[in-house]
Amino acid sequence: MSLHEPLLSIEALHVHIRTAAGIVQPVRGIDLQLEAGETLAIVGESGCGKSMTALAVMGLLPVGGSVAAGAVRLSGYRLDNLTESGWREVRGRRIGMVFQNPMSAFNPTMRIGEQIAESLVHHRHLDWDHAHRRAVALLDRMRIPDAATRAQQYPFQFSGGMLQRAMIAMALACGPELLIADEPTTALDVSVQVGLLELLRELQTETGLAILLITHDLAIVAEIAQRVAVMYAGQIVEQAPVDALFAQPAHPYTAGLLQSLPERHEGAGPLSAIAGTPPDLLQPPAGCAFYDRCPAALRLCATAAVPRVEISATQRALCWLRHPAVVGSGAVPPLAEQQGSES
Amino acid sequence: MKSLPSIAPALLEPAERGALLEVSARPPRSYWQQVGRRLARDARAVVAGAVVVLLVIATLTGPWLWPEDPARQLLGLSSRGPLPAQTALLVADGLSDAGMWPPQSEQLATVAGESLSAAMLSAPVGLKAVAANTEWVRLRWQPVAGAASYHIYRHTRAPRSRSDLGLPLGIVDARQPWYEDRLQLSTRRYYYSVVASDGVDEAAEVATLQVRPVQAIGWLEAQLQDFVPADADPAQWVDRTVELPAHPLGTDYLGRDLLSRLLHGARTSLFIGITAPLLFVTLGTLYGATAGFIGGRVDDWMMRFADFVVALPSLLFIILLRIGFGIGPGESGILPMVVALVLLSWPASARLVRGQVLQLREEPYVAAARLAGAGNFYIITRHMLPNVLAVVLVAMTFAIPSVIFTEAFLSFIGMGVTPPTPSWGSMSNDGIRVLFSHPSELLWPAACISVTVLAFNVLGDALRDALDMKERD
Amino acid sequence: MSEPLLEITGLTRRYRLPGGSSLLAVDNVSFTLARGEVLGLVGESGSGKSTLGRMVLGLEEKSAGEVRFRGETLPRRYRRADFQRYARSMQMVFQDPYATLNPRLTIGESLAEPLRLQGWRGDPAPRVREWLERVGLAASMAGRYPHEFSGGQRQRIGIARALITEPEMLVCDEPTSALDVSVQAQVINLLADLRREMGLAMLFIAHDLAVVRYLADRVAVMKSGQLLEVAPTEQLFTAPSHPFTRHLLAVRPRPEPGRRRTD
Amino acid sequence: MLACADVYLAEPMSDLLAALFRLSLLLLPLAVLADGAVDHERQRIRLTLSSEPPNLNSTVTTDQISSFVLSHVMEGLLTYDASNELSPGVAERWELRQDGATFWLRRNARWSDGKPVTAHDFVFAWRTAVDPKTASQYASALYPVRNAERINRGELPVTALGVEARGDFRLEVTFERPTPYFLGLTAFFTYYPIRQDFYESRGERYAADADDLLYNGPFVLQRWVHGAHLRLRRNGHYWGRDHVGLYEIDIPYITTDTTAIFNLYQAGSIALAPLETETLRDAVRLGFTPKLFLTGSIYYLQFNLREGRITTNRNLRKAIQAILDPAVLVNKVVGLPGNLPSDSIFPTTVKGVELPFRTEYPAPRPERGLGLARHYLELARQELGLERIPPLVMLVGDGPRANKEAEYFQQLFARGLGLDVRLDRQTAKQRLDKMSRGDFDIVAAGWGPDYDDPMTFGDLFASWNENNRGRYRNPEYDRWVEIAATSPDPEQRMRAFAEMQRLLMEDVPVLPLYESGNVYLQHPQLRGVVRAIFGGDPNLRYAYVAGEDE
Amino acid sequence: MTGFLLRRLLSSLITIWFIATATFFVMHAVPGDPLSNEKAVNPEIRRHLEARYGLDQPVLTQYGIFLRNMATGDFGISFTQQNRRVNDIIREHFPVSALLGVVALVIATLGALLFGALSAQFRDRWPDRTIMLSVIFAISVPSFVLAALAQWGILSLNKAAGFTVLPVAGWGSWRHLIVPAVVLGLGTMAYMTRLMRSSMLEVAQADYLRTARAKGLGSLRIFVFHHMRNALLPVVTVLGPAIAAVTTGGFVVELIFSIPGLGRYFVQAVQQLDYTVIMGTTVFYGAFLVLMVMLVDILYGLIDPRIRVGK
Repeated sequence: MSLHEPLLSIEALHVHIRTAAGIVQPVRGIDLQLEAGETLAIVGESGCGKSMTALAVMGLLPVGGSVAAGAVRLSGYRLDNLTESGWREVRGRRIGMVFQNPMSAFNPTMRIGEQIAESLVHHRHLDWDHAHRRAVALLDRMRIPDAATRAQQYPFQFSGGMLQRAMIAMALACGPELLIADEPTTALDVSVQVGLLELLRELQTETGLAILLITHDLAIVAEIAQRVAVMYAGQIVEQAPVDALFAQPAHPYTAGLLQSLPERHEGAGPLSAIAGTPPDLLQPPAGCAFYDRCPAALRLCATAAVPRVEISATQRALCWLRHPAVVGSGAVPPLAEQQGSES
Repeated sequence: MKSLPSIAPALLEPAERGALLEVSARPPRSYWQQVGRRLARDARAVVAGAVVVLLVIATLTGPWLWPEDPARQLLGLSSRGPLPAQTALLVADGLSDAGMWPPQSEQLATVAGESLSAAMLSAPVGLKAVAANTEWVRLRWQPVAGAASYHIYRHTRAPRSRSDLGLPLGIVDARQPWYEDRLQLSTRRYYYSVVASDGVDEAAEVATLQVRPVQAIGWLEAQLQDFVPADADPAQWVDRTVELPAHPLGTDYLGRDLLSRLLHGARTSLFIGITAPLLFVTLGTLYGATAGFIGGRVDDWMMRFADFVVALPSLLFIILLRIGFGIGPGESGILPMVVALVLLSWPASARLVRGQVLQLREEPYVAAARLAGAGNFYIITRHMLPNVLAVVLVAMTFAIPSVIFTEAFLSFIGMGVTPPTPSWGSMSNDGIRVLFSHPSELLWPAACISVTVLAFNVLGDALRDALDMKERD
Repeated sequence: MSEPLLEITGLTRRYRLPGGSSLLAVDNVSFTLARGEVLGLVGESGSGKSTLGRMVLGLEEKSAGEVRFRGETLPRRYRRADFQRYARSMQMVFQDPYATLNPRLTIGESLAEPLRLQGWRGDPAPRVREWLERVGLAASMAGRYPHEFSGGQRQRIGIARALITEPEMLVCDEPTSALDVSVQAQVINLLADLRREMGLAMLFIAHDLAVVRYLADRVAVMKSGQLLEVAPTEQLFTAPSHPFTRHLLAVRPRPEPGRRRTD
Repeated sequence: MLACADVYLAEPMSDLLAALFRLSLLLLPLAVLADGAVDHERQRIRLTLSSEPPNLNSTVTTDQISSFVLSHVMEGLLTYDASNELSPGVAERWELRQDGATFWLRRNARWSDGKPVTAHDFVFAWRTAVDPKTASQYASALYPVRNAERINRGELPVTALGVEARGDFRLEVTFERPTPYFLGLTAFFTYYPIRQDFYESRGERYAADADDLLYNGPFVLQRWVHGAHLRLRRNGHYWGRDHVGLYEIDIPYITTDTTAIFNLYQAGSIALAPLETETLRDAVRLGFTPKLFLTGSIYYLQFNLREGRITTNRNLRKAIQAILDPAVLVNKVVGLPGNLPSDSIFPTTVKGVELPFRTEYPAPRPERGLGLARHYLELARQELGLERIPPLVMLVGDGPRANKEAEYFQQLFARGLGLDVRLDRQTAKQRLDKMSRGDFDIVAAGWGPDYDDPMTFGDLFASWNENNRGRYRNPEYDRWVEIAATSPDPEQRMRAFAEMQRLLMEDVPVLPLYESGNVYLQHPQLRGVVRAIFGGDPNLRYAYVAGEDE
Repeated sequence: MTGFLLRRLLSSLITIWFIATATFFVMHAVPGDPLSNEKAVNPEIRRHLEARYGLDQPVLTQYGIFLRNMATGDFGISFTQQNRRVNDIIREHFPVSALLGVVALVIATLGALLFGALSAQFRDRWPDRTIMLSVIFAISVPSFVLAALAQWGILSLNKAAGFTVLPVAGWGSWRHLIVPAVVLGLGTMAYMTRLMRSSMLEVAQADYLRTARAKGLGSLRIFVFHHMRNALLPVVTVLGPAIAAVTTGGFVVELIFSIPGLGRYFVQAVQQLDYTVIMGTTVFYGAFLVLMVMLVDILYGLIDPRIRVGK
């Protein structure tokens, strides 16, 4: 083990949520590392556990939710067993977070400027006046025109794109090392999305900020991420640098996702969809969670615990089909042939 | 790196599967079945529901289960606690007593003499009870020389001092050294005191007698209550005993059975409590649905009118309307109260339903039904009513306790149902005045009101939760 | 080309706002739709594309302009008879799969509803079963309630309901925008298949350009209630004429990491 | 001791600001709570009233509360002494004749502003009272004075009233007809003096507030906070001020709730507390010794004898008479000692020639019994030719006691006679309205005496009396009333009343029930309270607070 | 904002007119004669009495006069207290009711905020269960029972203490006020506590609360500025009805504690068929409530910037 500590490291994280129906396991043993200045995207469809992962990192799991096993470390510093006051030192100050729906993520009865300033007052112990000026400067930095006036306004007076910029300003107010962005662009119009992504990228190059991006949109991933982790049913089924993932997906689910994108469709034939629905995380399947929907599944996949396979130094997949023992047996064709002709 | 595990070739076969979508064997449940199931799983709902069902059953069958007439007055048993069935001595009363009382003057020893001042008067000698039953206690004593009158007192415990003789029953003339007490007697122990007086002040000396009357029933009352035939001859019947019925919760101030009155009062209270909400929620629903469905200017005007009605100070107006309608002779006052309640209470449900309808109008499935050619009637009955019904049901469950309260409140301030119609509110009104001496007269009806209100409130809560059709279950 | 199935001229929708001002949600829009053609209608949120779709179907009053369907001018404001008259020919698939179905009705009842309302004689059950299977669901699920289905499945049911009376034209209002990618593909494929099988004309409203590009024959671009441009799909994507269209095409993120902008 | 109550509610609130100002005062714990039913040092007592005095204008007021207050702050020509006998008031001496009376006023009688009370003040007050423009509902109290009734009907000018001031201190009264009980009337509030200049200066507001009234009685109204608080203080200008025991009568509580009143007494906050059946029990249990007092009012059931009413049948009325035992009603239903079952419309408190009227002429007792009642009912049914007696409407008030009695009657008549009695329970005004319109079969009513003569009850059933709500019309009865009204001979008058008593028992236009009594608690240190049938009750003119050990 | 205020004011005036009209006509439909008395009076006197109260006019004329007088704030003379104007009665007694009501409302609101917040904070734990249980009992006991029990409680307390801790009844100092106000406010408090609790729980689910926590703010700041402040909004909307409940629901409390409030006067007036007092009180209460609802609306606007600033 090297002495180098990644900025964020998630080890064998399990999250449980107690509900009336039983214990739901939205996150089932994931491992992730994020270096300073890096952008890592977690992609997956709704309900795959990506948001829960983000919330677990922030210590903001909903009522009934808990980290059942594993560890979350920030620069080697263990987070998952922090007390509430310990968390307060981390949240906002060392990790900032941007949420999906900017309209509901702002307190409707408080001025934008105050909402940004309050975290400066709290963490940096600035007086309100000073904090306010900083808030205006931050808004200005986020390219919000007429920032001083805007700071005096309420969330409902902002457009969605503006709000999301203000949210970023709020998240970055105290200069955190890590920004967690949970579906930051989903609620926005296409033309606004890109501007926002550009802004993030810019901030990252300026400050060396690390970004953990949670999204379901592969286009966004392609725009901004350096590395990608694909989540399915609470597990990371594939992890790879963005180019490698788009070029050579190692997991059938990743492949299926990519193929179902109309953008990547060529010719006149139907889109290739993934049939079926994800499993119920109240009772996660014993074997591969994707077994039911996997077009190439083997009998083995149904029951045997799925191994993590290192495809390359930077790419890993959670799949029997890539396991040397299976590949060696000749039961499945090599990767490239499954991928079709995409290059 | 570990060595590769070997895998059985059979496991490397492609998986074979059936249909992707499995069909569960579970038979479909209708929406209301599901609501019922959720309610049944909710402990509070079950308890509250049971209470409501019990109440309704008690209301409907009570008069058969406990057939005692709520109007029947046994004046000899007024304001008593729980009583078992008992026997009562049949005694003569003012209408039938022949020559037994008052004592004839020749039977009395007369004491002549100068009238004396109070300080010099002695205590009456020979104070005795000629007879003691709950119809009358008859006292006699030897005349006190020089007295102008006698003061008679009655206490419910042994007097502690000269100034603690209890209730002054009356003053009798010196020529009348006897007294008959008929004032609301019960079978408890009484302490009678007789003091001589010079006409202004009382003597210092007192004669006190402890008496415990036996339960009795007067001749007229026995005749009225059919304990004896109407044409019976007192001479043959007097001094026999008759059976008095049991009163499990005791009696009220006119000796009426509290349990029976509670059961009949439940009818009144629940009738108003259920009818009025039923009517005004229905009216409000129709009104609100119409306004919401038509929309536009009509909606504006209709809702403005509803706002007017909401703005009326409702309690004051219910009282106003209640006297405005007046209550004719012999009427219970239930109808005017229901009408007043309906006239003033409908806007709340109208607003609620209108909101729902406006929201439902925008639902895609309603648009889809329209596109399929559905008319207003179809959309209302098929898509709106069932959805509106849920909120209406909840609104109604919550309206019931509030109406029961209003009824009780109005009856309490004397603007409610008119006696002798029993209602929990009017019973509370009667009971509150004897709170300290006879608390059960207030506590029973008040407890009935509270339990009913509680049950409907809890039920409303549970119903609201159960009807909240989310992705659970 | 023969007479278009749908012909829209100068269609306008004006909303009165409190305070006397008014908002032009749809501003003087004209276009045509041929039989069997799919017209993609794209634009950002609030551009008036949904309002337009609803006006075509009569769900929304027309403030001005004309909609001609099979040469017949549709009434400005629909009455029940109008719906019954045109419902068989025009149907709609809605955006939100969660609100599309009445939660109190089984999907069998929801599917039978249009049949019943249009005087379908006989037992609707076989046809309901047929259509359930046709959209890829088990016929035995007719007795279930909407909340027992996933979003994609509900959208299929919504499609089945729209098509069960075999209309000539379908208005799809962002039918996939609430769905996950893998499910979106299923629904798009289904629509494409059905279109082919039934010769459906479609007004396909979406903000997702890729989906429109896949499905549509022609694309119309809307902005602030105005129709900026209508062009055959490939032409629009390769050689957009309106600056806004160009901008839209340029800025949209694409799932191609290699193409990442570097500015 | 400074009472917090003094600080608060000093004047009627004028606006929101004042209210807020008071709020701030209220929320400050300024002073210890003023407490104590009696105060020997300051000769102060605290009382409660059931409502605030509705009207302190003596010419128009009608009610007992106002009468109580007025009797303490005003004084008529005559007044009552400590043994309830008529005694000199403003008039020092007087002369009563067949055709009138002369009153010589004392020269030291003063208004509370120090000016003397003169004969003109009486003339003005009486003229005002009979003036139809005043619309006094008690103007009839002055009818014995010549021309009063005709003036009141608008037929003569007020100056025609048979009262005249001969100088400042002599008042001449001319009668309409001989009025032997006239002296008693002069103690009645309608006869109280009013000073013209003051009355006119106040206009509509006369008697609306404490300083809108001029006083000539033993007390003045020092503070009047409407609905909340009255305070009476000894009148420094009163001629007999040296013999007024109390310095202050403080009435800080106004409530009808008998339980609350009893609680106040228990808490030692008030010196007098009326008791009801319910509170009586607690009072005895707690060791208080209640006192009894006969109010001189009579309660009865009155039958409607207007044409077409089924109650015109005498046998039906006799049936009801035969089944209704007033003793049972009083003992079992009313349940308050001190109420006397009565077979006569004349209460025991009414004076006869020498002894009480009822002692001189005991009330004949009707025969009673269930069998007899049913016999009468049978006769009635035959006379009326009815298979069943149709439902009878019984008009009753809406108070708790009225309810209780009504429910008793209803059950009694139903069980005993099979009569269907429909209770018509009405609030005060509606009940009165129905009574005067004759919209009832039976009405439960009561009557209190206006003056100290049996006539106040006797003429109630005269055919011409508007207050004869049942419209009983019997020439024989009318004749006896006429005799009693005009005869100068007390013996003859009393015999006439005895005849009336007999006729009422035989004809049963009215069924006397009981003479009402008061049961009340009185603080042991409070002495000299006179309970009075006339002239305002209780009379505190002679009351004082004894020391704790006296 | 001024446009909003003007519109609001106008609609309030129309509402008051409606209340006045409804009151007038209902009142005139009431059977009975307000002028009847224990002693019968002669026709001449009756004529003068009728003239004094304007009862000799046709109903519509009376209505016109009534409206005109009302516009100048004059409700006429009381029937039972002939030398008092209804205005005086209202002016003297309403402040008492209002004070009682205000204190009750303040107690209710503060209590509701405290208990509602506590209950939500300790959701499903014993403080929550205790509070919710008390709430449900508080809304299930009729006010008159509560008032009677409270009075009995004071009596026992005083007996136990040996001196007057609190007065049994009456009016005059803050000590007279405290128990009646609590009794009066209890039902409202219970209702608002429930509302506050559910509102707090709803806000607890809100995204912006998560945002606030994600900023690492202190829990007090989150609670006060993000949680409480937003949870208050729905509670403020029920203040209008709560004021109505408290000010007009005071009859029983005023009766039992012998408080000279307007509510008690109203009941008396109804029993005495005092036309002018009934109409005056009803219209006054109605107008007062309309005004209160308007104030609450404005207050809501002040708290909620979406309304204050205007969309």
